[in-house]
Formats: sequence, C-alpha cells, structure tokens
Amino acid sequence: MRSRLAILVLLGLALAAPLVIYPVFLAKVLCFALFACAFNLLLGFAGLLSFGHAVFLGTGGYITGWLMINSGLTPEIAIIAGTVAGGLLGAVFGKLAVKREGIYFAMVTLALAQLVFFLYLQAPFTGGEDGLQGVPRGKAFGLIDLADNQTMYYFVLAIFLAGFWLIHRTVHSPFGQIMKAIRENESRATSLGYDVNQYKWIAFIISAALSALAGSTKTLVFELASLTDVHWHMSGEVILMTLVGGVGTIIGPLVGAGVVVSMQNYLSGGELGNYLHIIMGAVFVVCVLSFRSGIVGQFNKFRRNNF
Amino acid sequence: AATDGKIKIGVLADMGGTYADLCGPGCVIATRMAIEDFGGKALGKDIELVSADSQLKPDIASSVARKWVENEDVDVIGGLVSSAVTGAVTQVTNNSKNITLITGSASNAFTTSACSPYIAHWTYNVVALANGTVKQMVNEGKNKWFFITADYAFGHALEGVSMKVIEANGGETVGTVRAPLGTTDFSSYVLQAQASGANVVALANAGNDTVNALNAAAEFGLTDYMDIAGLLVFTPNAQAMDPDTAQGMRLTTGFYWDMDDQTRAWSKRFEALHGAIPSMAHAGAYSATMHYLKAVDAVGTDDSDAVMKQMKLTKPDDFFARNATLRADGRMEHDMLLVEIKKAADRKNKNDIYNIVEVIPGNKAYNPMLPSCAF
Amino acid sequence: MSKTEADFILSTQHLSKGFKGFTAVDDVNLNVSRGDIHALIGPNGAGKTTVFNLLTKFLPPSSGKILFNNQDITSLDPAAIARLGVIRSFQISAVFPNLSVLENVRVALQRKEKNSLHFWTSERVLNKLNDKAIELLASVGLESFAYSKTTDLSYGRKRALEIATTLALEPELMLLDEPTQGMGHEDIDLVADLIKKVSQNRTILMVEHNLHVVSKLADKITVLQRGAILTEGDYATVSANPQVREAYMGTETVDQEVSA
Amino acid sequence: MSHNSREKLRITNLHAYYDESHILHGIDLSVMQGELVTLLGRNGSGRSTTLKAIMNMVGKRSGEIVVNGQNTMTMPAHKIAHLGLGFCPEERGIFASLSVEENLLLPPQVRSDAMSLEEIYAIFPNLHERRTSQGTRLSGGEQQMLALARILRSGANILLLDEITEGLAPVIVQKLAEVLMLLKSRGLTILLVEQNFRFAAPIADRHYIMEHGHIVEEILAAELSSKSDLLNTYLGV
Amino acid sequence: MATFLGINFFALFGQLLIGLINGSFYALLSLGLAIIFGLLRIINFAQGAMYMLGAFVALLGFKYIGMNYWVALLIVPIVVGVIGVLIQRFLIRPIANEDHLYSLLLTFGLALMIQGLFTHWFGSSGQSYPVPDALKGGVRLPFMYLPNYRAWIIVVSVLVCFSTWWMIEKTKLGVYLRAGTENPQLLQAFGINVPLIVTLTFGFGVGLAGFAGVMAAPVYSVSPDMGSNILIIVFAIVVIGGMGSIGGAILTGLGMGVVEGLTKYFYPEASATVIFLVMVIVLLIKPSGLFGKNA
Ligand SMILES: Nc1ncnc2c1ncn2[C@@H]1O[C@H](COP(=O)(O)OP(=O)(O)OP(=O)(O)O)[C@@H](O)[C@H]1O
Ligand SMILES: Nc1ncnc2c1ncn2[C@@H]1O[C@H](COP(=O)(O)OP(=O)(O)OP(=O)(O)O)[C@@H](O)[C@H]1O
Ligand SMILES: [Mg+2]
Ligand SMILES: [Mg+2]
Repeated sequence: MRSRLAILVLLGLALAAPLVIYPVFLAKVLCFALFACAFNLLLGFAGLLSFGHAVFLGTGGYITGWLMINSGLTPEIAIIAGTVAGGLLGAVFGKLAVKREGIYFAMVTLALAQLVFFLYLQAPFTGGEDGLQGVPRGKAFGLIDLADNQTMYYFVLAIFLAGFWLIHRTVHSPFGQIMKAIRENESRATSLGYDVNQYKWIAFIISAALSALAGSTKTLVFELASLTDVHWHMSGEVILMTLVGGVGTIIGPLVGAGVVVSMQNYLSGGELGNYLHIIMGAVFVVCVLSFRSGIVGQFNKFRRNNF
Repeated sequence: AATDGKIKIGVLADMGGTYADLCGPGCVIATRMAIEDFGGKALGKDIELVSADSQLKPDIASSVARKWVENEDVDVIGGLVSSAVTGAVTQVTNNSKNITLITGSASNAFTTSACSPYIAHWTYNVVALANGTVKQMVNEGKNKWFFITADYAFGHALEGVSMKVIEANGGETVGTVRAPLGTTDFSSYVLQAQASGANVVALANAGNDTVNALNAAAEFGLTDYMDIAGLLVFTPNAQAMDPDTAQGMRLTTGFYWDMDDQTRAWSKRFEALHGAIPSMAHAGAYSATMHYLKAVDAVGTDDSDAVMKQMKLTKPDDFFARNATLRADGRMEHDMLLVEIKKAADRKNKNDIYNIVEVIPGNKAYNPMLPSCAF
Repeated sequence: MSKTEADFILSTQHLSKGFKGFTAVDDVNLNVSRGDIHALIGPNGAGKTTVFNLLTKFLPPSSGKILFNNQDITSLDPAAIARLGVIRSFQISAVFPNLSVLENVRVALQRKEKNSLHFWTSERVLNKLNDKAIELLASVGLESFAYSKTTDLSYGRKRALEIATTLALEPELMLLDEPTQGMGHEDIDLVADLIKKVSQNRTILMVEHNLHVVSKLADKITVLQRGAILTEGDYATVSANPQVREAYMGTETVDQEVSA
Repeated sequence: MSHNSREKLRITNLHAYYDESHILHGIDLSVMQGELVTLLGRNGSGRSTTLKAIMNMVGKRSGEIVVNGQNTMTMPAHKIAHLGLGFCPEERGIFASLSVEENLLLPPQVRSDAMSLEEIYAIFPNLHERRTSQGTRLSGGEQQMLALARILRSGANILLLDEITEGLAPVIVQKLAEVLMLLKSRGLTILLVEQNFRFAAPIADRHYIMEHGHIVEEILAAELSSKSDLLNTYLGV
Repeated sequence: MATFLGINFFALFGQLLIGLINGSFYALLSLGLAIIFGLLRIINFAQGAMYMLGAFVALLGFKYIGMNYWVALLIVPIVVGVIGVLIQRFLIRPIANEDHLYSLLLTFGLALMIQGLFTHWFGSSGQSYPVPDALKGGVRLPFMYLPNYRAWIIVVSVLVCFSTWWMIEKTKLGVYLRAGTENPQLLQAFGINVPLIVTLTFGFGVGLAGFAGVMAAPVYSVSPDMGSNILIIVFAIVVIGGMGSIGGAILTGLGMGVVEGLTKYFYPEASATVIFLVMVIVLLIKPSGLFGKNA
C-alpha cells in the first residue's frame, strides 16, 4: 500500500517535472536511468558484470539515427528497430560471454565491445568521429510532433516506464526466480536440470535490448548518435551509476543515473569540465571502498535500522 | 533565439584535449578581450560570457549548445575547434536560429554542403590551406603525393580538396592512409608512405597528430629523401616541432603574430594574459566577436537575422582581417599567409618561427561561393 | 542373479575411464536393480566418485556404455541426463542459501512447468506449486520452516532440504555421494532414515564410507577396488569377504547397539 | 598467572567473529605437551572456528591465546605457524595448481625433527603412487591424507586437526588412529576436532564439548563411561 | 625482387618489424597484468595509468632535474612500483576479501583519476622525450631503416619478459605465488607472509608497466591518455593468452604485435580490430585462452 502511494507520487513528480526543469536534461536522465536499470538487470540479478554495455547503447542509437535520417520511418518504428538490433548483437555477444564468469566475463565483454567500437569508427553508416548529426525527431505514430522538448520528454517518459516495467516483470517472473537460484548456487541449478548458460544468455539479451532502447531514445532526444556512446568510458559510467545508486536494488540505478548525469551536467557546463574524470574516478574509489551498497542500499539499511 | 535584449556569448572550445593549445582557454581569453575592448556593454546591458569544454566530442558539444540556446539564452556561440564538434553545434544553432562564429574549424562544409544563414566561418578553411601550400609545392615539381590523413570530417575534407588542387596542377596522388584522431605511433603509416614511391608526404591532420607524424617520419629517415607538407600547422605545433626536422617546411596560415606592428601589439596583450603567443584561431575569435558586437550595436537588437545581415553588410577590418569581407554564404574572406618554418639558427627567440613567403589574397585562397548558399 | 536385463534401471557395460595413463575406472559392469538402495563402497581412490561423474556425464567415459532404462545415455549432456530423471546430490551442501526454504523446493518443481524461460509472466503463477512444495517439505519434516531463509537452517536440515529439492524432480534414480559426510550423529540417523523413506518407489545409488549407514540401508553393495569391481552382494556377504575386510573395512564391525 | 612449561596451548576467554556474527563466546581451554584433546560438538557449534581463531584466520578475535608461553593475539597469521603449529583445515585446502609433491613440500619446515618424505609415503602409499598428479585430482580421501601429511612434514609439534577422518575408508581411519598414537608418543601435542566419536574416544586424553560457541563440558578419558548420558544429550550419540 | 605475387616484401617486413616492436610493449604490459591477475585475481585497470606514469616520471625527471634516460630506466620502475605498493597496501588490501569485481572497479576509478589529474596538469596533448644519444640513428636494413632505439626495445623487452617468467615459473617463490592465488589464508597459516608477497607482487607488476612507460617515452609521445589507449588491447591479449598464464601473456603479446603488423600490410582497415577478432575466435575454440588451463 505504502509503495503504491510512493509510486503514484513519483509518477506525479515525473509528469510535473518538465514545467520546472529543462526537459532535455530530464529526458537525458531517463535515458541513462533506463540504461543503468538494464545494466543492473545483468549485474544485480544475474551477477554478471559487463564491461561492454556501451556497445548496446551505441548500437541502438546508430540504428535509430540512421533510420530516422535515411528511411523516413516514424520514430517509434526506428526505436524498435534499434532495440531489436541491440538485442541481436546481445545474442551474439552473450553466446560468447556467458561461458565465462566474474572477471573473465567482464574482460570478454569489454574486448568484444571494443571490437565493435573500432568497427563503428570505420563503418560508413556511423559517420565515424563525426557521428550521425542532425537526426530528425520526427512524428511519433505519424501524429505527435516530437520537435517540442516537452512533448519529447513525455514520449521518453513513456518509453522509460515501459522499459522499467519490463525489467520489474523479468525480475519477478518464473524466469527471474531461476535467475536468482542460479546466482545463489550455479552448480546446483545445473544439477536440477537447468541449462544455466541459456538463462544467463536470455538475461543478457534482455539487458542488451533494453540498453539499446535507451540508446535509441537518447539519439532522438539529442538528434545525434556518436562514438561516445560506444566508448568503454560509457561502459564505465553505467557501472558507476549503478554502483552509486545501489547494485541489485530496483530503483538504485535510477537514482544513480540522476546523480551522475546531474554531476556531469553541472561540471561540463563550465570550465570544470577538466575535473570531470578526476571527480568521477574519485567517486568510483570512494564508492568501492566505503559505499558498496550505494545510495539506495544505504538508505534501505538506514530505514531497516531505524524504523 | 529569443530576443531578450541582452547579449550572452558562449565559447565552446577544447579546454584540455589535443586541440587545447589551438583553440581552448585561449579562445575564451581572446573573446573576453574583444568584449572588454568593445566596452563590456551592448544594448545597454552587460555582455555575458560563458564557456565550456567540448572535450572534442560532438555529443557533448551538441548538448551544451542545446542547453545554452534553449535554456540559458545564449545568443551566439564562438570558439569551435574540430569539424565534428562544429558540425554538431551548428545543427543545433541553425535550428534555433542562433549565430555561430566558427574560428577553429577547417572544414569547408560549413559554407558549402552544410551552409546556413546563421554561420560565419572566420579564420581559415581547408581550401585556403590547399590553395596555399599544396599548389605552391606542386608548381615546384613535387608531383607525387602520399597522404597521411586524420580519419574524420576535417581530414577527409582537407585530403579531398588538396587532391583536387594536386590534380588541377598536374600532380598525382599515389596513396593515402587514414590514421585515427589522436594516433601516437605513426611508424607504420610512415613505412607505408616510404613504400609508396611518393616525393611528398602530406600530413592532412592537425595538432599533435601533425607533430607525432613528423617525429616518426624523422625517426624512420623519411625526411632524408621526401618532403613533408604539414597542411595545417598552428603556431604552438610549429613551436613543438624539432627545428632540425621542420626547418624549411612550408605551410599556410591565416595569421602570424609577428607580421606587423598591429599584429604584434595585439599579440603582446594576448600573450600577457595567456602566457603564449596567439594562434590564428585566437586572433580569429577576437576578430569575429568584435565584428559581431559592432553589428549588434549598429542594429540595436540581438535578433540573429538582423545582426547577421549587418555583419555581412560591413567589412570586417582589424589586425586580423585584412582586405576582408564576410560573404553572403558566411565565409569570411581575408588575406592568407604562406610561411616557412625558420632554421634554429635564424630564430631570435622561441616565438620567432616563421618567415612570411607570400601573402595570398582572399579571393585566390578561398573557394568560390555556391549559389545555393548565397543567403 | 536371476534378474533379467529389464529389471535394471541402470547398467554400465565395460565402463572405463583413464587419466593420462592412469586407469581410475576399469571395465566396470554395474547393474542397479529398480527399487534398490544400492551402495558403492571401496577404499579411497577406488574410483567411486569417478563412476558417479561418468554416470552423470560430468566426465566423459574413455570407453564403455551407460544404459538407463535400457536407453543408451552415453552421449547425452549433464542437463539432459538430469531431465531423464537421474539426479545427483553433491557432497557440499547444495541449497540456494538466500531463497526461502519453500522457494528452494519450488525452483525444482518449476522445471516441469515449462514456463521457466517466461520472463514476461508474473511469478505469481508459481504459487500454484506451493502446495506440492509444502507436501515435499513435510515429507522431510521441514514444513514448519517453509518460510525461513535457508541460510538459517542447521546443517542436517539443509541436507534434508536438499533431498526434498531433489525429490521434487521426481527422480527415478538418485545418486548420493557420501550423503552423511561431515555430519554429527543425530544428523546421520536423520538423513539415513530419510533416505530409507524416500527410497520408496525409486532407486538409489550411493557412495558411503559410514558402514553403519550402509549396513542399515543397502539392499545391495558393490565394492570397488582400483577401479574394478571386487565383489558384490548384500552386507552380510560383502562384509564376510576377507578381501573386502583387508582392503576396506579393516577390523571394524557394525555393532547393533550403536545404530539403535 | 604462573606459566606451566608443559602447557603448549592455553586459550582464555576467546571471542571470535565473522563479519558481524559473533561465533565464539569466551572459550577457555588448555592442552599440555603430549596430550591429545578433542573438541566435540554438533555441526556449527564453533569447533572449526576455534582452530581457525588459533591460527588467526577469523575476522576478529579477542581474549588470549598463548602458544608455548607466548601470547599470539597480536601476531600476524604467518608468524604463528613458526611457533610449531600445524593446521589441517576441514576443507583440506589442497592447492589445485600444485602437484601432490609440491603440496607436500609447500609449508616451510618449522622444526628440524620433521617427518621425511619417505616416512610420509610409507604411511600413505596412495600419495606416493599419485605424487606427480595435480593436487585436486586426487580422490576425496586421498586429499584428506595429503592435507594431514603436509603438516606432518613441516615438523609442527602442536597439531590442530579438523575432522581428519572425514571421507576415509574404515581401514585408513584405523591406521590414522595408530599414527596419532605414534605422534603422541613422540611428544607431539594434538588438538583434534572430530565427529567420529568412535575414532576419538579410544585415543584422546580429554574431551571438550562445545555448544553455540561455548565450552559446556570437559570430560576426561576415564570419565567417559560415567558421563555417557551427558555426552548423549550434547551430541546425540 | 622486392615484390613477389603482388606482395611487396620490403613493406611487409617493415610492418612485421614494427609489429614486433609494438608486440614488445604488449608483452611487457600484459606480463605485468598477468602477474597481478595471477596472484591477486585482480584485473588492474590502472595498469595503463601506471604505464603513463612511468613515461611522465621519466619526462618530468628529465625536464626538471635532468635525469637521463639510463637513470630513468632504473629509477622510474622503482618509483612506479612503490606507488603500486602504496595503492595495494592502502586501497586494495582493505577490500581484498570482497568480490574481486570491486577491486577491478577500484582500479578503474583510480585510472580515471590519475589520467584526469595528468590531463588537468599537462593537458592531453602529448610531449616528446628525446631518444638517448647512444641509441640515436639507425641501421639501414635491405627492407627498411631500423632506428636503433626500436631495436633496443625488442631486445630489452624480450630479456625482461624472459627473466620474469623464469623467476615465477621456476623458483620456490613461484610455488608460493601459485598457492597464494588459490588460498592465501591457508598459505599464511602455513607460515608464509602472504600479504607481503601480495603487495610486492603488485608493486612488481606495476613497476613493469612503469618500465614499459620509460621504454615508450622516446618513441610515442608522452600524453595522459597513452595508457588507456593501449590498455584495452592488452586486456584482449591477456584474454587470448589465457588469464593468469605468464608465459602465455608474453608469447601472445609478441604474437599479436606481429599479427597486427601483418594486418597493417594486407588489410590496414582491420588493423585496429584484428586483435579483438582473434580474441573472439580463440574464445569460440578455447574459452580459457590459448595457454590457459581450463577452469
Ligand atoms: N581428473 C583426474 N585426473 C587424474 N586422476 C584422477 C582424476 N580424478 C580422479 N583421479 C584419480 O582417480 C582415482 C579414483 O578417484 P575417485 O575420486 O573416483 O575415488 P573415490 O573412490 O571416490 O575415492 P574417495 O572415497 O577417496 O572419494 C584416484 O586415485 C584419483 O587420484
Ligand atoms: N566464513 C564464515 N563466515 C560466516 N560464518 C561462518 C563462517 N564459517 C563458519 N561460520 C559460522 O560459524 C558457526 C560455527 O562454525 P564452525 O565451522 O566453527 O562449526 P563446527 O563446529 O566446526 O561445525 P561443522 O561440523 O559444520 O564443521 C556456524 O554457525 C557457521 O555457520
Ligand atoms: Mg569420492
Ligand atoms: Mg567444522
């Protein structure tokens, strides 16, 4: 009951926010929040740390951007196409990566992502260093003109909610139950007759597709797709968001994305841009050394202890 | 862009990256000098200056520009180095009808394929570079060219334009290789150049890439029997080159601090603030800002269309812009300089790096205007 | 040996496994009759665990065949063998520590539901398995712990839970590798009773060093030595065999008072 | 407190923790030279933790542990072994990346009168046979033998043994009992954690019974029969 | 003579040699990484930053106190190694018992910080470091002009790599290292000072990166991002070689340099991706890497 209320309040806030806050910024937070939630699905619920998730974000972005520029499709179709492309790429990467665990998994995903990074750097359809510029936002369903930032924001909010709901559903599904079991004791799950790699693989695909969804949406918001989204720094950033917010919590990544994006926004606006990496690095170090459960994890602990 | 009667200038430059010395903090300083020289006020209000680091990333630049014009009432964006960044920013500003003063980028696209009524492309462009350096060398009989090209819009444009100039003057291109932006080890490209049978190796890159490529060429003995043409060399880069390797190298620039008293006077003031002599982008940023502010003052509004019209009507004229005009397509046409890097022995101090070989008049240096871009 | 082949739920034919010039399992023809509790004993390093590994395909045999219900399963992978109904328990406690006791069993029950890959349906569909799960927990005496977290269970209860989980898969054949290892006395008896109880309607093959447990449970015993079968028979026969006494049992006897 | 020179190990008011869980709640025990003392108790009563605490392998400890008259509470773990302590862990701890013989030779010798490889191989012929194979490729029982053999070779004279008969065939268990008697007669001190009471009873001098991190009873070998009821309630024997 | 079947052998050999030189750096860096991984099960993301640090310390030492190349070659690895020791001791050790992924993230954060600081101080544009006088010039081979310094890189790297490998694989220390990887706590209970070994090994692995940094300074321009660029490639190499395999890291490092060189000749477009492609293929065929033991 309490959580129902909380959800309603949050939703109300989300609907009212663009009246006060710059909608493009809000849309950016939502895109990264979705990305971080998708990433957390893999890390928090499957126990797999991917160090190459940027590649899915970027792939979604490029596909959607390219289609919007070249095909005349409506934005929702282009987004779906980007999502599917991300899912397919995830299927290929996942097949290779889920054979390994822990640090090995992280390294393999990192290297695979780097492979694609260089491909995108050279492939003609991505625009290389320039990226895809001037991606039109188009009209959603051929009707709603997204050129207006406020409208765009609500469109993004809808996508975010859909993605978030899917993640929530996945975690609390028969599939999610098995994922949990696999995380707890992999060899026992195998001995009960579950093909562990298949489950991890599916989780990987879902996570990749949702990351691509975030990237596709982001491209529309900024009317631009670029290499930054595929770079391994971006893979690091999403880890940071998740870590700051709280690994394995449902809304942790959302909070983390909000914090990190605000911080970047604040820093890159001025001449502090220089300090961005130093500060992000420092936040990483502090989080790992003394704040491993993240903001939401810490808050939950506090609430448990005091109420 | 809302006309709120208040002038706010945004300088978006590379504050810490490969091009930081060309148009980074220095471009902010130059812009501030222009504002102060103008009197600090326009339309009766204080002129505001904001700046940000593009980090040389189109997406960062694009989102900063968007935030500036949509949410922070910035009227005009200047600075701008790296064509990828400039392209992304102009996408935003063209849409929002804000003026862009491009002072660091080289691609000629901004007055051709990507032209817009709101762009003023100031300092130089790839065509001017090729028409200066390349033409002269081909005419001297250096007819077989090999390109080491920076793999992004600027490099491609510079390479393409230069090839046309080579062909038009009877030379040929025997090969090209594209190196990613920020390459540090050029050895393998140098080897390819060596095996190509060319007599000139053209470096269609900029900043550190040029310096590194030149160093590798020297290390592998390439300089012993081939000429190196640095197609785009800014003064800080020229200073960073080993004089023994670089001496005698020809290059084209839009500005040299030691040209005459006028340039020296401004450059000394700049050096006092910045700690180094100005590059052409720094001088260009001052000149462009000043011209913009004068136009605002003249029309009495910050409305982009009116201001731009005025900018094109009056001829820019200052220590930087010689025999200049701002064409209808947004190209600022002015005299370019063909210079030669001095021998170590001839240098009086560390800033004394060029001999001016020739002044190329603007109409010879720049590309002709396209009818479709004559706004 | 009057049983026909059809009575054997599991049999191996000339099963061998070598590791780099060392033969760990040597031409073993093992026949497990349906409904039996069959014990595999032998000195350390005799090859018992290796036989288990071969049966469940955690190791590929060097040669020989494995038949389950007269079907050749030699080439199947571990998960496929598990799905046929051959379930193995592990020596170290194989539970899902942070799931509830009920959920532990449900994870096993879920496999038959064919919805385990459904990430789009609510986990509420699993609630219909709760009754069955409670029933299974009751059969091992854990029904009152259904909603506790599994980590909080004692060692013996974890073993019981593990068995309940295994039962949920309705295995035809259970393979138990040293089920009482590391257990205190009270737990040993608990688990031994449990094994006896669940052996109704199914077959159990187990490796066990605790002779007390073996004597109490096993219908048939196969003694392995140096990878090969030394002898077979019921406890009385086997324990009377001087070779077995020398190689394995030593002077130990199972006195009935202790097992009481 | 007067120090008894025959007292090899004395533990006073020992508390031990893993992370936040408090496992040992004030243990007091002592072992004399040449004595074989067992720690009995149910699963999870804290016996292994006691041994680990002596080796400084738990999260946090308080109290006092005196080995050979020297307080070890502030000693780093790697110095403790050099007091002559040899620890054989419950989970055996065989190193997979080392061969059987490398495993045997791994612990540095802490005393000069250590058992030689020949002696070890004579006791455990299986190990000799498999000496070049990878440590964890051994069968469960063989690994157990290796774990024990390893510390015998290091020459430690105070042995902390955790469930060493686990998973061993009855013949080997009988042989182990003989080995322990032999070691005892050589003057070694042994603290033994055992589930197998039938193994421990005939060879031990004293038994401590643990429950929930406390020592609840001390029983001398001679009192075994008279206190069997007590044992039954604690251990369910 | 120089060409046969359309292959220009001069150019090919030239690229191979350059490949071997790059491979030497790969080998040095992946060796350090493999050692640290082998003992601590930590992927040291800061290895690239340490490489950069090595180059910068050499450069700054040269600029401000006139430290020459040969001194730098000796001093800098020690300086960087000590920094590594401090990092291990004060940042990594406190989380040594947590999931190893945390130490990966920690070193990732450190790498960002160090690189950010250097960018802040020195800008991201590169600076050059002079080739030592004794190694100036070069030899004209039939197929290319080989600068002396580049030849020196190959010789020194191979020497350093081999001696390190020997020390780890063939001495008692190596046995401790291997055992310490698996169960440090138990090894310590046997009386071996594991924390010390761990810290020193980390320092040594990091010192190797510093050494590579000094070696690189005269040929690559010294810039704050020089490390992060090469690091990911080195990760791929370590994965290909089999994580934790010391010999594998060295051989794969050299080998991948050569493969890259070949690609630059035959199909330059793929030269940036070829190592990752090889990695994918190796993973498909042998998930544990070329020299890795199956987990
Ligand atoms: N992977 C392997 N490589 C080499 N030898 C092995 C391997 N696995 C087992 N062995 C050897 O095969 C023999 C049989 O081992 P197995 O584990 O089957 O014995 P066991 O009968 O289960 O013994 P225990 O009762 O001690 O567990 C042992 O000598 C062991 O060393
Ligand atoms: N590494 C650990 N972290 C947290 N708790 C632990 C750890 N090891 C043991 N415990 C807990 O400490 C308590 C005592 O464990 P200990 O291993 O000392 O028991 P034991 O008497 O040796 O029993 P067993 O027969 O299981 O070996 C148990 O409740 C156990 O769950
Ligand atoms: Mg076994
Ligand atoms: Mg124990």
